[in-house]
Amino acid sequence: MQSPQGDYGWLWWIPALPLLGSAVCALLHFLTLRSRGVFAPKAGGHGHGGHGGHDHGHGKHGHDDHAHDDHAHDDHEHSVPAGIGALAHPIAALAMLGAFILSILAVKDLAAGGEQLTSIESSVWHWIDTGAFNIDISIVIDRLSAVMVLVVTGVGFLIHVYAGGYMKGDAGFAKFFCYLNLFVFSMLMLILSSSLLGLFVGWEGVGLCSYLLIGFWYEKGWPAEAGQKAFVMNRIGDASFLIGSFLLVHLFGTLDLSDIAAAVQGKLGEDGVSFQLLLAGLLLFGGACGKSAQLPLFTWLPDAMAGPTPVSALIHAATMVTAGIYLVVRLNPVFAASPELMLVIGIVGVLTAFVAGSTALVQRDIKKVLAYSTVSQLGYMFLALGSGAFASAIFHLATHAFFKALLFLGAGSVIHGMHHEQDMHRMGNLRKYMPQTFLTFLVGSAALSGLPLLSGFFSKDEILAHTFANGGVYYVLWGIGLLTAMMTAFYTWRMVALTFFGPERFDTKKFQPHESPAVMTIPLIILAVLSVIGGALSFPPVFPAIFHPEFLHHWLHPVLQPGEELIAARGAHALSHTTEWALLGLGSVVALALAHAGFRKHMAGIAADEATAARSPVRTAFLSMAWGLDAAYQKLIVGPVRLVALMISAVIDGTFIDGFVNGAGEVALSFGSRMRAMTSGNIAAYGLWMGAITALIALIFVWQR
Amino acid sequence: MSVPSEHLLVLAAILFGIGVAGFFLRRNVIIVLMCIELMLNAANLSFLAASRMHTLANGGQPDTQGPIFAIFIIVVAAIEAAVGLALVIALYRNKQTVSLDEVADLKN
Amino acid sequence: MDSLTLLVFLPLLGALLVALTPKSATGAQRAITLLTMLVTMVLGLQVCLDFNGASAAMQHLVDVPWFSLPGGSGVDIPVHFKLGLDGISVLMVALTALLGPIIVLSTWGHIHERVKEFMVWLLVMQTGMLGVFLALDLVLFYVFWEVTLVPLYFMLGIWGGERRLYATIKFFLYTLAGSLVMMIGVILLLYQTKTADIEALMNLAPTLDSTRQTWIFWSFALAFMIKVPVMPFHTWLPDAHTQAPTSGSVILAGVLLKMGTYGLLRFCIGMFPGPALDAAPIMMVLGALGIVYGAFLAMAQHDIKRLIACSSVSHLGYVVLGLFALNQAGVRGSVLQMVNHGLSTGLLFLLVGMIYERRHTRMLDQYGGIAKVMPLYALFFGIAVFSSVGLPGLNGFVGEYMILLGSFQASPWIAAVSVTGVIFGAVYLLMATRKLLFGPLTHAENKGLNDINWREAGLMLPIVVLCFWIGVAPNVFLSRTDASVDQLLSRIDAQRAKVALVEPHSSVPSTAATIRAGETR
Amino acid sequence: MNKQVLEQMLNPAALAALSPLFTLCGGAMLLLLADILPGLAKLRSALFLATIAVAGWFAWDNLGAPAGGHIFGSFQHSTALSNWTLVFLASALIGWAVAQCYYQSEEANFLAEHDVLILVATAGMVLMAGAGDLLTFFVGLETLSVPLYTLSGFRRARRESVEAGLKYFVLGAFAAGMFLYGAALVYAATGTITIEGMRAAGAALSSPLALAGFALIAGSLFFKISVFPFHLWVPDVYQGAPTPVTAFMATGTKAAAFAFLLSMMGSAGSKPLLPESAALVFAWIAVITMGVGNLGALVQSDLKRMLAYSGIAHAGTMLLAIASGWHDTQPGGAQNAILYYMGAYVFTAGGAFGLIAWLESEGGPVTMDSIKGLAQRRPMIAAALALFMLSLGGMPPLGGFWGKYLVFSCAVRADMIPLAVIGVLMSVIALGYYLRVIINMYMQPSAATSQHPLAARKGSMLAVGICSLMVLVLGVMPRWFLDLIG
Repeated sequence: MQSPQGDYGWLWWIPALPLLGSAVCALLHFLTLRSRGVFAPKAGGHGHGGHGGHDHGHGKHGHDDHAHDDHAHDDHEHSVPAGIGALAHPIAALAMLGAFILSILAVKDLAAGGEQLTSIESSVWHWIDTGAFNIDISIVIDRLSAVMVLVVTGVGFLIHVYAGGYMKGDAGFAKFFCYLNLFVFSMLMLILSSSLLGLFVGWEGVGLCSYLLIGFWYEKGWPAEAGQKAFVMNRIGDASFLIGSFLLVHLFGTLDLSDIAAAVQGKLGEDGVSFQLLLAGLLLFGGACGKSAQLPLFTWLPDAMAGPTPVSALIHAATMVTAGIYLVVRLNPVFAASPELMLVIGIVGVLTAFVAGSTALVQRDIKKVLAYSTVSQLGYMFLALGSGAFASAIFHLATHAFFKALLFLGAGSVIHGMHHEQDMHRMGNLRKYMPQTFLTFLVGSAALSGLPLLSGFFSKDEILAHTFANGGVYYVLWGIGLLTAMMTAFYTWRMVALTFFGPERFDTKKFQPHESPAVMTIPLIILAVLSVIGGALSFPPVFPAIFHPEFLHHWLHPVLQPGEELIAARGAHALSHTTEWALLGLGSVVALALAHAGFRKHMAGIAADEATAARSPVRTAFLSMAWGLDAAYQKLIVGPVRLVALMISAVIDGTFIDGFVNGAGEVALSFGSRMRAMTSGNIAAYGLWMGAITALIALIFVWQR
Repeated sequence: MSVPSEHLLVLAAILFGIGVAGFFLRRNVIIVLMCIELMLNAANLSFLAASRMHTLANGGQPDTQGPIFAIFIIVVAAIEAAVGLALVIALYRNKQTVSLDEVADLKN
Repeated sequence: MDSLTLLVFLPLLGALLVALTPKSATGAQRAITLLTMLVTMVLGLQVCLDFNGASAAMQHLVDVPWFSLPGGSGVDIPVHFKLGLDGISVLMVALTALLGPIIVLSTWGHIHERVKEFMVWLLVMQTGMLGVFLALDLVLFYVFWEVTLVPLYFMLGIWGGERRLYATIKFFLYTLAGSLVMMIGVILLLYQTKTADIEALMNLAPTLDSTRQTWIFWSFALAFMIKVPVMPFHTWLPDAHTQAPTSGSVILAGVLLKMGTYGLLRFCIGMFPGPALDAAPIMMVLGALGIVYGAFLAMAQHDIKRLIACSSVSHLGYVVLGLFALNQAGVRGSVLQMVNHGLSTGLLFLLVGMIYERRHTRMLDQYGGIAKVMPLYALFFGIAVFSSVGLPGLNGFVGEYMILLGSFQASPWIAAVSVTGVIFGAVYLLMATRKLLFGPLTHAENKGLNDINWREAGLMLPIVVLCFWIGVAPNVFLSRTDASVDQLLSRIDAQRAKVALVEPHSSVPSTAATIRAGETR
Repeated sequence: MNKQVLEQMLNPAALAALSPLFTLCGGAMLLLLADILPGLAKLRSALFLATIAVAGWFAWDNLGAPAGGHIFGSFQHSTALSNWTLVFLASALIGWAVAQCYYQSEEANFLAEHDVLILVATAGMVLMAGAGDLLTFFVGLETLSVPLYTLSGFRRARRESVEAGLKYFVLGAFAAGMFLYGAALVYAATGTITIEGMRAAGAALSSPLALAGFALIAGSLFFKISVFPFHLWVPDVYQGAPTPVTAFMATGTKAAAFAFLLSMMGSAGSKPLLPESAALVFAWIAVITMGVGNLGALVQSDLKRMLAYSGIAHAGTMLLAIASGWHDTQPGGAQNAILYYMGAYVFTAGGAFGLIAWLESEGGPVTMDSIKGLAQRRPMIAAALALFMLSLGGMPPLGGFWGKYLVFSCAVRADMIPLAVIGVLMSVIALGYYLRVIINMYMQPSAATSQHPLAARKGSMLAVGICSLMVLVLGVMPRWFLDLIG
């Protein structure tokens, strides 16, 4: 299925550029380490060396081992000159820029092609020949991946720029960009591959990078554990993803995404297929739950905040975590085929949104607030998917990418300025010290909390409206969604208030928070602008035509058609304009009200929090530990698994199987020593044996004749 | 007056039995050797008896295998006795005993 | 002299040369060994490159009459010295040839006394292993099969760890018990068919009466299952691995265990399609069991070497699973996975050995934060780990995916169980990685550790390259095996058809069917 | 002396068939003569070697000669016989070579007798293997046994040597008695003592008298090949007897007894003499013997004793081939299998005992402890011993393996697969102790208990060298020997 319109082989460069960048950065990192004499033979030689070797080993790092304040990464306090490693930043950023420009070109071509040009595709790479069928990979840009690729490369580029400032002086400066670029490469593979398995390559790749980046400051221990947790929990999803893919192979005999999407409609007729499709969809959704941090697998995302903030912004807010949504939209007919599945997705989504939102209410760590907020927003997107509003999901995905990236970067700038202080209770009144950060952060919060006319407002309300439109059970979902919207507004502005208003709750004599350098603030500003105008991607249908209402929806139509047809076949539901307006109004009122409430309550300082904690400690605790899910997993899953492992290795393996094996030997030995008695050395006894047996033989002979 | 060969065979069997029993029961090497001699002679007797039996069976034409075998046995018995007694002497030199029960240092 | 004969006996020649050197001349011994291994490698890879994957026929045939055994009623069973290469053995031979020099280089670090003996055994081992994979005469195969026991026995027993004697005896007797039962099977098979030629047997064995086939099948299967090892015959492996010197472990994981899976494919499946079909469910269950069981076993380990050993049990479970899925995806995947496991686990053992040479402990809790002092080491270790975790883009994934796909086509439920191995694999390997590389550098001894030197990096590099190569372009390797595998499977399909004729209701998923499904796209 | 007898004696075929036998006897007499004639004593070794060589050459020459009876059928010539003769000669040669410089002090004065006895015993073996009737066999048996009794007690100053001799003698004599009475009964029942005669006897064969006789004969043969429970004397005697004698005894005697057992079983084609029911009895005895031998060896610390037990196990293995003779579809399968097995065993066990004899010069018996670290002290010796152990364990590509393979294929052909499986599993146990020897030599720190340095011994070195070589050749080039066997 080569694309008819000329050869787009150069599309490979979009992912390839970041890959190259990452390779170069790796080399730079190696050179940096060399220059720091990490590879020089150490005094101790074969491991018996003490501190001497150690200090020589890696220069200023000597202090790591006793700098264990969880919120301080000392590389900043005594930053080492990155040396040649400093080149990593421009290189990585340039690679991203290149990818971004290429994607723009590609999308331009695609747009120029109009409706009939569904996709442009690069040359095919025959990856695996399974005998039964070939697994080919090619880079495809259709209208869906166009949106994704722009978001990924665009936002990614900004974050790369920003990271240059944030990671300045970190010992692993070059390594960081190596990973970051590698991540972008994987992400691009994920969204650009033509085959489900190619997608899976990216899927796992981003998992790896997330693992590496979360554990970037592994010396502290807990980031490494967080990374491990993230990877393992994702793997749970991946396992189900794999089975799902097998089912698809079984059904369609191919893994080519577009082929599958096209084939669904036809297949539905055959008996048993619909159930298998449901199963496949469910399993794939399981994978999505892992990657996109949905119930019951979301607990890794908050821990993932152990990674550097740009990582949280790029991976754990803007791009990777949206992979699940992308997957569902990409295979929309598979999911749309069964209403039950859609409902499941919706329920999971909204519940996640609610749980995470409620948890965000009481967090003290600014990044944790954003993390739970992210989970909650992802929940929204799944709610959208569940209610069949694939376009809205993508819409929210895009806007969320803007403002959540913005918020994370802002928070990062705050943390940077506060010398790695993340506890909001030790902040306050920062607007005085870092105005640009403050302003941009304000914009981001407004968008997140869905204040009217900002991007978040439109995307969120579109989702709620579609949910409402489905009617039936979906009214309940809508209700919970609204509730979540309220909470969102509340915690967002609580965060703003605690961080930027009220008295300074830190020792101003010890240090003065400082505004971040331009390299960090400029991306903030750009993202702020995007989060304001992002709504333009898809104004509500009730808007006058000059605004191109539901632009995104029309843009995505070719991709979404199969799924939407299936849904429409079950009876379409449209909202009357009045309802539309009513919902919009309700949305804005609620958002404003709770934003105000949250802000007023906390602008005085932490008194309110303390009061709440005092009033209902249990609830606070319950919420702050995310409804105790993590603890429950520890108790109900991790513990038992460990126990079983011990049992198996000690009892079954050690006692039974090996017992049998060794037992055989011992039995042989004991028999041997018993038989010593037989050779008593006594001649008569020997003779007796001989005579007796001879007689016996004689008897048998005579008997048997 | 003629003893049926079968009776001779039975007698030989009894002799053999006595010899074997003696071999198991007696402890003195010399006597044990004598018991073995007894076994050999039982064999001799049955050879001769059998030869006689067969001779009669095929009408008086002599069957010499039995007697020849017997003669060989007698010769060999003599050799064995010589070697055996030599060994007994060697034993007595070493251990001042001729009891087989003492000859059990090598065991297990 | 034809290439295969040379290939097989070159190492032996080297062994003789080494044996002639004076005991003290360790330098010379190492040099000779390395040289021999290098030449062997070049030769072996050459042969494998010349191999034409498009044909299922045996290639580079060597066939010399050796002697003949009494075959009953006066018939003689001619035994030949017959070597040949086909799609099933080609990758194994390449792997063996490649690992040779790497192993020799690795001994620089940990074999310091009685070097001469070790080098001799190393070379003898190489001959034995190559022989096993190349032999095309059942008796010859059996001889090589048994020969491989002895060198490893010595390597374990002389240069092994503290409990080496227990480990080495266990390894030897355990495997020997299996192979002796196989010997009876061999005798019976030869007696029934009056030939020892494997190619001939491929056609004759299926004509025997089915119960006898079943018995012979199991007598072979037992030996191979012990070698693989398939749970519950695996307990010798962790002990052997833990006690063996690094190079021993690499040989064991890299090649020796593959002899088991190779045997299962070449003999159990290749010669006895009927019994293989009957046994497939059992074997698949055992494979799946092994995957999960091995993973749990690994989770409970504190000794990193033991942990990796247990992981081998798990990974080889995949191979067995795929083989007895008896369809293209599964078997091809398994053939590839044999190589993958050899590479990634071999690499892991090399890495563990290197750290052990520096710290003289295998206990995970003695480490932590190593990545900071040994960044390159950490890099290699990471690659090894993720290659055996089965990360796409690295070799492990391709094999695993194909195997799981195949087993899913054969039995969705077993596949569903096996997939959990993907999770558990990540659990124990990442746990080990974290404890070893990450976290604070708490132990003073670890702060002085030197990063890997050029030799170490150099000997690991080829493996790493291959890991990526197979991960990105597996077809280069798969294509060489296709023809032979398909031929094997066509026999299985024929058998399926026969079964289907006997009992029309039996709906065995045929690989042919899946092929058609594939073509419809 | 009538004419017919003369031509029976002197016809060329008979002379050719008997030539090895005559050579051995003649050689023995010359040796005795040389010993008493002053100045000729130093020719001893040369004479011995010459005798063996000539006998060997005759035997080799006879390989092709047509099978058949001579001297009224009392001596049966066959290719197998020539092979057996070669085996006996090899065993004698090894025993003799090992004995060189073995004996110290006063024993050394009687070395001439020692060599004579070996030659005579060898002659006895040939006679046993070639015996066409019970009488000839009996004469051969005694010609073998009497020298062996003497040799076992050769070191008459040493208590254990004498005890060994006496034990062997008393029980041997008892076995001989059993044989003779058995022969008598068979004769009484069938009226003949020749094997062809008995085959012809037909119904008489299954008369209780004959059956009882056969049982007694079988018993006495079991005593010589030492299978359960006729093996009990073996460990004691092997341990007590001078090691070179053990080397000779352990290999040659067994071979001779097996040879006759086989000819009673009947060569290619003809049906066995013993009743059908013997098949199962023998098979079970064989399996039990393997078990007893291997398990017994497992717990021994004295190497000689361990090898004695292992020898018992090997006898059991070979008996399995005999037991399968009734249903073996391969004519002469058992014959060939056992010949090959024995051939390999002579060199393996002979070599092993030879090494032990050599090691004894370090002082004291050779035990599992005394050989610790031998690989460091004496690499070559350790290597050779390891080789023999692996061959005894039946590891390819060594002689022992093919022997094992052939024997078990007899069992398989005779449809005794379960027994075969039990058998091979028994040989797993066997590896248990063979490996222990290797472990102690290679994988244990040196015990350094040796009082004296190891004496340099050309004879032993030669013997061990030849044995190692043969073990390898038998393993790698089985064809050469299989072709010999025919």
